[in-house]
Amino acid sequence: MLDTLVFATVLLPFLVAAVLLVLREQNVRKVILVATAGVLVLASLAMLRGGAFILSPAPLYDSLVTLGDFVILLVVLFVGIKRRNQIIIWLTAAQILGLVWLDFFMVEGHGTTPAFFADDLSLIMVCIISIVGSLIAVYGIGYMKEHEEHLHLAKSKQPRFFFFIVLFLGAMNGLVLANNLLWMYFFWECTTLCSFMLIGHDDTEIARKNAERALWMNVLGGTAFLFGLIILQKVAGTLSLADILARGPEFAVAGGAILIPMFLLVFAGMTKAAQAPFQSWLTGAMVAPTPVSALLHSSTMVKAGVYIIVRLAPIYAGTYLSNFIALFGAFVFLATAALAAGQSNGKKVLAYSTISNLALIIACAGINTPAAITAAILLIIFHAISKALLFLCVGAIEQKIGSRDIEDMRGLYARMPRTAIITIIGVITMMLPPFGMLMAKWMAIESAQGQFLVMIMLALGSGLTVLFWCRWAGILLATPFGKPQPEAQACSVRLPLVILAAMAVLVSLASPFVYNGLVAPVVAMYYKAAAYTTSYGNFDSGSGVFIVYPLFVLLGLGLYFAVKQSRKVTAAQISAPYMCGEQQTVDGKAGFLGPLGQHVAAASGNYYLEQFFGEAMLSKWINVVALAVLVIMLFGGAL
Amino acid sequence: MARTILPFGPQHPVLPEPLHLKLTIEDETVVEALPTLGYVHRGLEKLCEVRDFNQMIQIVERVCGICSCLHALCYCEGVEQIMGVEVPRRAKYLRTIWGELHRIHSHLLWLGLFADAFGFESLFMQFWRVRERVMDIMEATCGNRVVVSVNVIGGVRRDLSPEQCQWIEEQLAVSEKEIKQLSDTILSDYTVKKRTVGKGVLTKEQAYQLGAVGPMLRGSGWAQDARQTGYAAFGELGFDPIVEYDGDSYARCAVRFRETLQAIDIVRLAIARLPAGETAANVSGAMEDDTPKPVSAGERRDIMQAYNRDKRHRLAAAPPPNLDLPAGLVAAKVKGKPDGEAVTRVEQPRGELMYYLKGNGSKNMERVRIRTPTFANIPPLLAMLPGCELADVPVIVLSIDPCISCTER
Amino acid sequence: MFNMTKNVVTNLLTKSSTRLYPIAVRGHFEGFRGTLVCNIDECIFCRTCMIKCPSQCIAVDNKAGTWACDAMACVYCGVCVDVCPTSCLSMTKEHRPVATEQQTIFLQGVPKKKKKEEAAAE
Amino acid sequence: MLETIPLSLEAVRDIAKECFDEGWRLVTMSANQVGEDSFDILYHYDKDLTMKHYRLTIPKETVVPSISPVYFAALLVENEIRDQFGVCFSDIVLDFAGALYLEEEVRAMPFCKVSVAQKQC
Amino acid sequence: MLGNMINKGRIKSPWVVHFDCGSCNGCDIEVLACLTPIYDIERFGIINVGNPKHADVLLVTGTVNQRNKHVLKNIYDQMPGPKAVIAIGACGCTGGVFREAYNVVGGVDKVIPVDVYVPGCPARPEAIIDGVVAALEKVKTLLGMTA
Amino acid sequence: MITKIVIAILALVLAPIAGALITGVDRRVTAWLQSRYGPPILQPLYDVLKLLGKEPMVTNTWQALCAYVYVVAAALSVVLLFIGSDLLLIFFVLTVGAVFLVMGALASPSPYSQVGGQRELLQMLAYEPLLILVFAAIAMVTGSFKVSAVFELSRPMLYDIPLMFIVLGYALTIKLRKSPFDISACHHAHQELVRGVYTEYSGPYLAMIEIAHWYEVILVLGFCGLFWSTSVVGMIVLVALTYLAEIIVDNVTARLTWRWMLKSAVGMGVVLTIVNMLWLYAQ
Ligand code: SF4
Ligand code: SF4
Ligand code: SF4
Ligand code: SF4
Ligand code: SF4
Ligand code: SF4
Ligand code: SF4
Ligand code: SF4
Repeated sequence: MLDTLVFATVLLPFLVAAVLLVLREQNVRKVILVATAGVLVLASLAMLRGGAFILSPAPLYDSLVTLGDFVILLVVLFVGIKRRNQIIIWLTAAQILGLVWLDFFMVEGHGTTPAFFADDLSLIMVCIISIVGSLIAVYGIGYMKEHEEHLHLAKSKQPRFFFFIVLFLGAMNGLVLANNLLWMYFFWECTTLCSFMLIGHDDTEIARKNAERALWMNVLGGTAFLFGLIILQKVAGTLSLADILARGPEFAVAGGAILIPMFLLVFAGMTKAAQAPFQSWLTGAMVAPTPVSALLHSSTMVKAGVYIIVRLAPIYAGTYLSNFIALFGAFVFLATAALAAGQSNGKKVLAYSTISNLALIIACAGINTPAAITAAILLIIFHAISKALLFLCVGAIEQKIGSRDIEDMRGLYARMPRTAIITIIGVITMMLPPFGMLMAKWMAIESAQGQFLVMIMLALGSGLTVLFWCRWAGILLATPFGKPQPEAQACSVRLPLVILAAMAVLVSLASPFVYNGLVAPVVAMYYKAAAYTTSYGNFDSGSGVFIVYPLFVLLGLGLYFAVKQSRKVTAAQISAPYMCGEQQTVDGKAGFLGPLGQHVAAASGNYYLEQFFGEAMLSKWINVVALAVLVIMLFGGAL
Repeated sequence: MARTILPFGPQHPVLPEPLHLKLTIEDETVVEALPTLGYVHRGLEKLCEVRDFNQMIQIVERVCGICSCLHALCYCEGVEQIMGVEVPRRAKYLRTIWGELHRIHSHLLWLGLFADAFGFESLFMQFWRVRERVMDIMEATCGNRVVVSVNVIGGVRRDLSPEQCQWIEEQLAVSEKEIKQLSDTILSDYTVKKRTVGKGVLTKEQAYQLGAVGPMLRGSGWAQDARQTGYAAFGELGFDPIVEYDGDSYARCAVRFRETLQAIDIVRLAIARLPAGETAANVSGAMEDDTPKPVSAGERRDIMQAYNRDKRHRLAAAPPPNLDLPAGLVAAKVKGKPDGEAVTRVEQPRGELMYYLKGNGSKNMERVRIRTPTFANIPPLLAMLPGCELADVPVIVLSIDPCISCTER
Repeated sequence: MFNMTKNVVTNLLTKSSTRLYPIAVRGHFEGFRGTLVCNIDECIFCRTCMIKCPSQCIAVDNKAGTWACDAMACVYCGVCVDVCPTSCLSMTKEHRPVATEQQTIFLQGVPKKKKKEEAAAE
Repeated sequence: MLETIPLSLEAVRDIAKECFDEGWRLVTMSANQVGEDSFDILYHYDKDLTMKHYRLTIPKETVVPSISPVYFAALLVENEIRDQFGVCFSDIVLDFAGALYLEEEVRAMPFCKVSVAQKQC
Repeated sequence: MLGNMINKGRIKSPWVVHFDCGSCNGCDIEVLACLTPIYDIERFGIINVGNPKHADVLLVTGTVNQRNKHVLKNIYDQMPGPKAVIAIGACGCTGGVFREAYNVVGGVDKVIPVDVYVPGCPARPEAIIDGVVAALEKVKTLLGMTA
Repeated sequence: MITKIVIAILALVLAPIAGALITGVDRRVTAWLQSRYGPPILQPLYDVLKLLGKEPMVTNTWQALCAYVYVVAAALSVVLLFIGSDLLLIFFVLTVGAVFLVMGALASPSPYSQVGGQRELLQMLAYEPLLILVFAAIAMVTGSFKVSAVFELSRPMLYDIPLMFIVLGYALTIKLRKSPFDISACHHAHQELVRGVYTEYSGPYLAMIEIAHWYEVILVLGFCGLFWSTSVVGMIVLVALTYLAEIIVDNVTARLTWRWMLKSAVGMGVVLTIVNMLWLYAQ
């Protein structure tokens, strides 16, 4: 049974991907995709029910993985040579050498380390990847059809596209389930390659450039990962994750040496999670079709980065490294929230907010108390859902209105009522109580209590978060009174949207159960204590309390009442906006009678505060500071 | 960058007067300001064809209520010039006194509105509270608070009794003290300076070339004031314009603030030297003999010091003092009809006012042409607005002390 | 900063300067041009006021012996008072009361013509 | 009596430039109808509180060169004259085309005793 | 009960918006003077809200001209009922001295219904206070409340 | 549990009344500071009653919805404060209201309310971090974010974190839209933004917003009161003095711009916090 489940979540996608690559038939592809999605969802849920496990597949697979490693590295090297990218070439070369050294000279007894191991954290990740990822893949069906129509492609590139998408899901599942870090390395490199291919999918000048940037940054992370493994093997004598975690306290006492591989692995995680100064690959990835960005941002790729950091948190708990990670996370949280505030490009806002939230997760890992780790895990869950939702919404909006600029979405409700409302639900679940994201943020801030610098940055950052989300949600509603046009949308686009929106709300509603059933056990396992007790669905930590159900009920009632009141508004009560006495409505557009008796349509724009949050200027400083923190983090231990 | 397009006016709480600006802003920085005028245009210059030249005094006074007296003064001086009427010296002094009282009330009013433009409500209230005292003087001496209607062709319609003169001096002494108490806030408060210093800068060249007048011009470093031409009694009283050099809203505010105090001194000086005699040209009226002699600096100082009394009066619901009205007013008797052209200028609170008058020998003027100070100050305003912050728009607009009703007539 | 504090605190501690109109009526200064009144008995219907009024709001009919003033258009300048040969026009100190509709002061006097007519009749 | 200097149509701009260069400020312009069908336009200049006045006499429907490119401040008064007398000015920097003050209801050039065709020049 | 309280509120809280409809400023500054310490119409619960959407009473000063007549109408239309209009000064009442000027339409009542006329040129602050009080009396009778 | 529910209901009912009276007193004192007589103390109540009786008028349906959500959230946050809940939670619930207020403003196609909305967001950006920092500092002292923990202290917090009280005062000024921070909307009429965020809310919807504002007044004053939690008298005196200081500041400053507000709020907040924390550590 367990075999089957792991097979279904990890290997099956690889196989399906291969089929999709050769398949040219539209409808069959649809069926296969939906079926795979179904299988993935069911398998992941079944696995979740099954609980923790350890599994060693046949030794043959070990060799296959080693082979796969080299194949990927060679492909990357080839790309590097073709693109004449020195960084990629040298880093890949270093990796090949390192891998040879590690595989053939250091690790003895291949196959003795179990390949897979899962605890609740891994299982949560599998669920996120399988469910959210599958929904995105399904959304891709409808999206890509329209996308290719827009581009007028002669020959459909969808087989290649879905090949990488599905492969990606498999690789991610493998990554989070891996116990043998060599296996994890393989999956890690898989995601690097997939993301490179997907970012470059549209094959435009800019897509190629951004894909290349993503590649070198991730290869850098990969290199750090690999050398982390080498040192880890040297220091700990094992590459089994479960082992290392079990011996965590012992390492912590031993101090010193273990922190270097930990730093390297965390660093790898940071590159993958696109933390400053590597944020540019993720924002660059926006050139790819929307499902790709959604996938990268919500359930895969970047989550791999934070997964490894959270995963390893118990090992470096209580060390200076941990403190620096917290500081770094908090800084990037603040910095990228500021960058998001300066953007009017909807996808970029989403991108920066992703980085910002990931940084928050990293900060939580760095704070490294049970409460903080709880926050981190909850953030991973809720962020995946809401962010996937938002990306898919922006994708759908972009296809309809031809722009991803927030300013162009003004009054979207009139044109796409359903999508607009769903987008607003997405935004609200990102920033307001009683939804999960905010609850997790609450936990994060409360757990940061002792560290004031972190606290200050978290406080400033969350202010900025509200700024950029709120204005986005607000302008979607800026419509004149009247019935909006009903909205037509492909079923494969609409369903994922509706399902994700429902999930965003329902999972939040179920947060006490999620916490008790999934999060508390992990935390208890590694930290010997759970952070919160829940009674009547209230989270209580002794130093704070978050009431879930009363809030849901009261705010829900309030909303219901408000909706009822607003329904009472009739057309007779509608008046033109205040225009200093010169209001004039022409073609349903509010405006005023301006100079020379001309009608002027009133226009408004959000403030993007170029002066404070200008991307070019700010990024430079952020990168410098982030780099400095990283360097201090690395050498701090040596001192 | 996202643009916002705003209609600013005609009905807008910071603009007591209707003016429309179409403002285009980017992140609150104004990139374009296009005006619409005409909300107060009445076409009153044309009324000279249906009202005789005496009735026109009442009409031009209502070009603008704030400095109604100076409009009438400028008009009357023009007609007197055309008709060759010599105005008695006492009338000239009285015209000066009322004119300067108008300046005081207008500047206090402006200082209050200016404070309001940057959201300093209590300062607005205080300036207006002080101003009420001047309004009382107006009511007691002219019979109306705002549109005083004292000027007639050939002189003035009202006179001041000695008791009134003394009372005015007392009132002004209190006002002066109260105004000085506010100088600390309007001229050196941190938040006020933050909102005014460097806002709406008009360089010395710009001010000159764009035709700025009044405090706008003097705030940019030009010592030019139509009172230097010596109309009314200024020829005898002497006059030094007040100048500031920075050309920003703060400088204009400082000019007006200091002019308020200066105007108080001028009123005192004029009262102190008020010659006896007729208040209006009269065919029979013989001119008194005392020949004009300019004021010496020492005399001016003495007069000023004499009134720095330390008394704090509060206005209360007590009845107004019962002041003796002057007895035996002689109505102006001026014969003839204006025929010819004249250009006259006076300095209004807002700057230089110019009348071009043309009579054709009938009882109606052929043409009454009014060039008001705000009319001259609007082009500089249009030059100052682009590049400023949205929050500074009211400050800059107010800093020219706009008077749309006089601009458009 | 906070230079205004002294002023506002003084205000707080002293009596407010508000006149509690209409509860306490302060009254107007002597010579205030408040309401135009016409003593119609003295009026000789010479029409001087009508001619000189800058607002052209007086209508005098010397045949019918009426004197009317559009109270809402009168600007209270007092010119008519100055020019009236019989001083039958005057201004009271109180401002004219507000109204909920347009108002015209209409006074019916005895047309002075009668004298002439009487004389003619004799 | 008012001393005025006669001015010809061609010289309007040149004199304006000359005055500008010599440091004269434009006070304003005054228009007035003279006789049946011609207008006086007075240009009032000022320097240190002394004034000089140029008088331009033109028949109706003459297009006068605008001096607003020289004196920006002239734009308002030129537009005003256009409103009230229907005298057209060429090249005003900001042209309100006869609508500075007036709405359609009173587009008949209120200050003209003669009728001038409201031409769009 | 609530109805009575609301009616009480209506009497006690007349928020005004002031529109300068081509006045010579004489009346404007007297309206403004009403807000200031000596007259302080906030005693009556009056605030100058500056926004017709929040106002109950429209104070109009000045003559209506061709350009601002539609502005006046627009502002009036944007006031939610119940509302009252007070015309201030000779100009607001009839057009005052400018009645015959070519660009003048006349008094405020040429465009919108006027509830109270406040004569004067300019109307004194006391007269303006009288005007507001008169408007409230009118509202009171309309609401069937006895003073 | 039962007592909590009773307290909650009492808070729900009494808070707006108290808020209205405080606002009334505020207006009266403001008038005195300006040498005016001032409106009756019950004026805010009259205003709201009147507004409730006005004809509803909106630019679109969303505004109505947002106004009601705002008032619900504001009420809820007060209730949470009075039942001794978590400070951060209260703050987040307060944010719900603020966000909906802004969304309502942004939902109207009116440039004034749009600009007001943007500025309100900037105000939130300025005061939110300050409040979080204050709460964090409180948690430093009490060891918990729970309001109830504050009442277990043996001496007023003001001794330990006096500078944070100033930070709170700063945040309060911004939140209550008092000068110099009446930037997004101001209580007095004469602003370049007309009424900013409130421009398009009118009649009953404006009444809702006023009521929400009363709740907020109680809430922020409640926060102030926490600093002298050991005695009721001390609490009242502290709150009264703070509010008086607030009104005086309102009357002795000009309105500043949001740029200045952002810089000064963040700069001053961070510096004062750090100083106070260092001091606390040093103890
Ligand atoms: S300048 Fe202004 S205040 Fe003075 S008379 Fe002209 S319109 Fe009135
Ligand atoms: S300055 Fe002009 S706009 Fe302002 S109050 Fe005076 S007259 Fe009105
Ligand atoms: S009063 Fe004199 S000017 Fe007037 S109509 Fe009689 S005679 Fe003519
Ligand atoms: S009756 Fe009326 S319209 Fe006629 S002249 Fe008198 S005031 Fe004017
Ligand atoms: S007071 Fe003036 S406006 Fe009134 S009737 Fe007499 S002359 Fe006419
Ligand atoms: S001027 Fe005097 S006497 Fe002659 S009509 Fe008028 S009121 Fe009568
Ligand atoms: S319409 Fe053209 S030609 Fe005529 S005045 Fe204007 S700019 Fe000159
Ligand atoms: S009534 Fe008099 S003061 Fe009022 S606006 Fe008209 S002319 Fe001016």
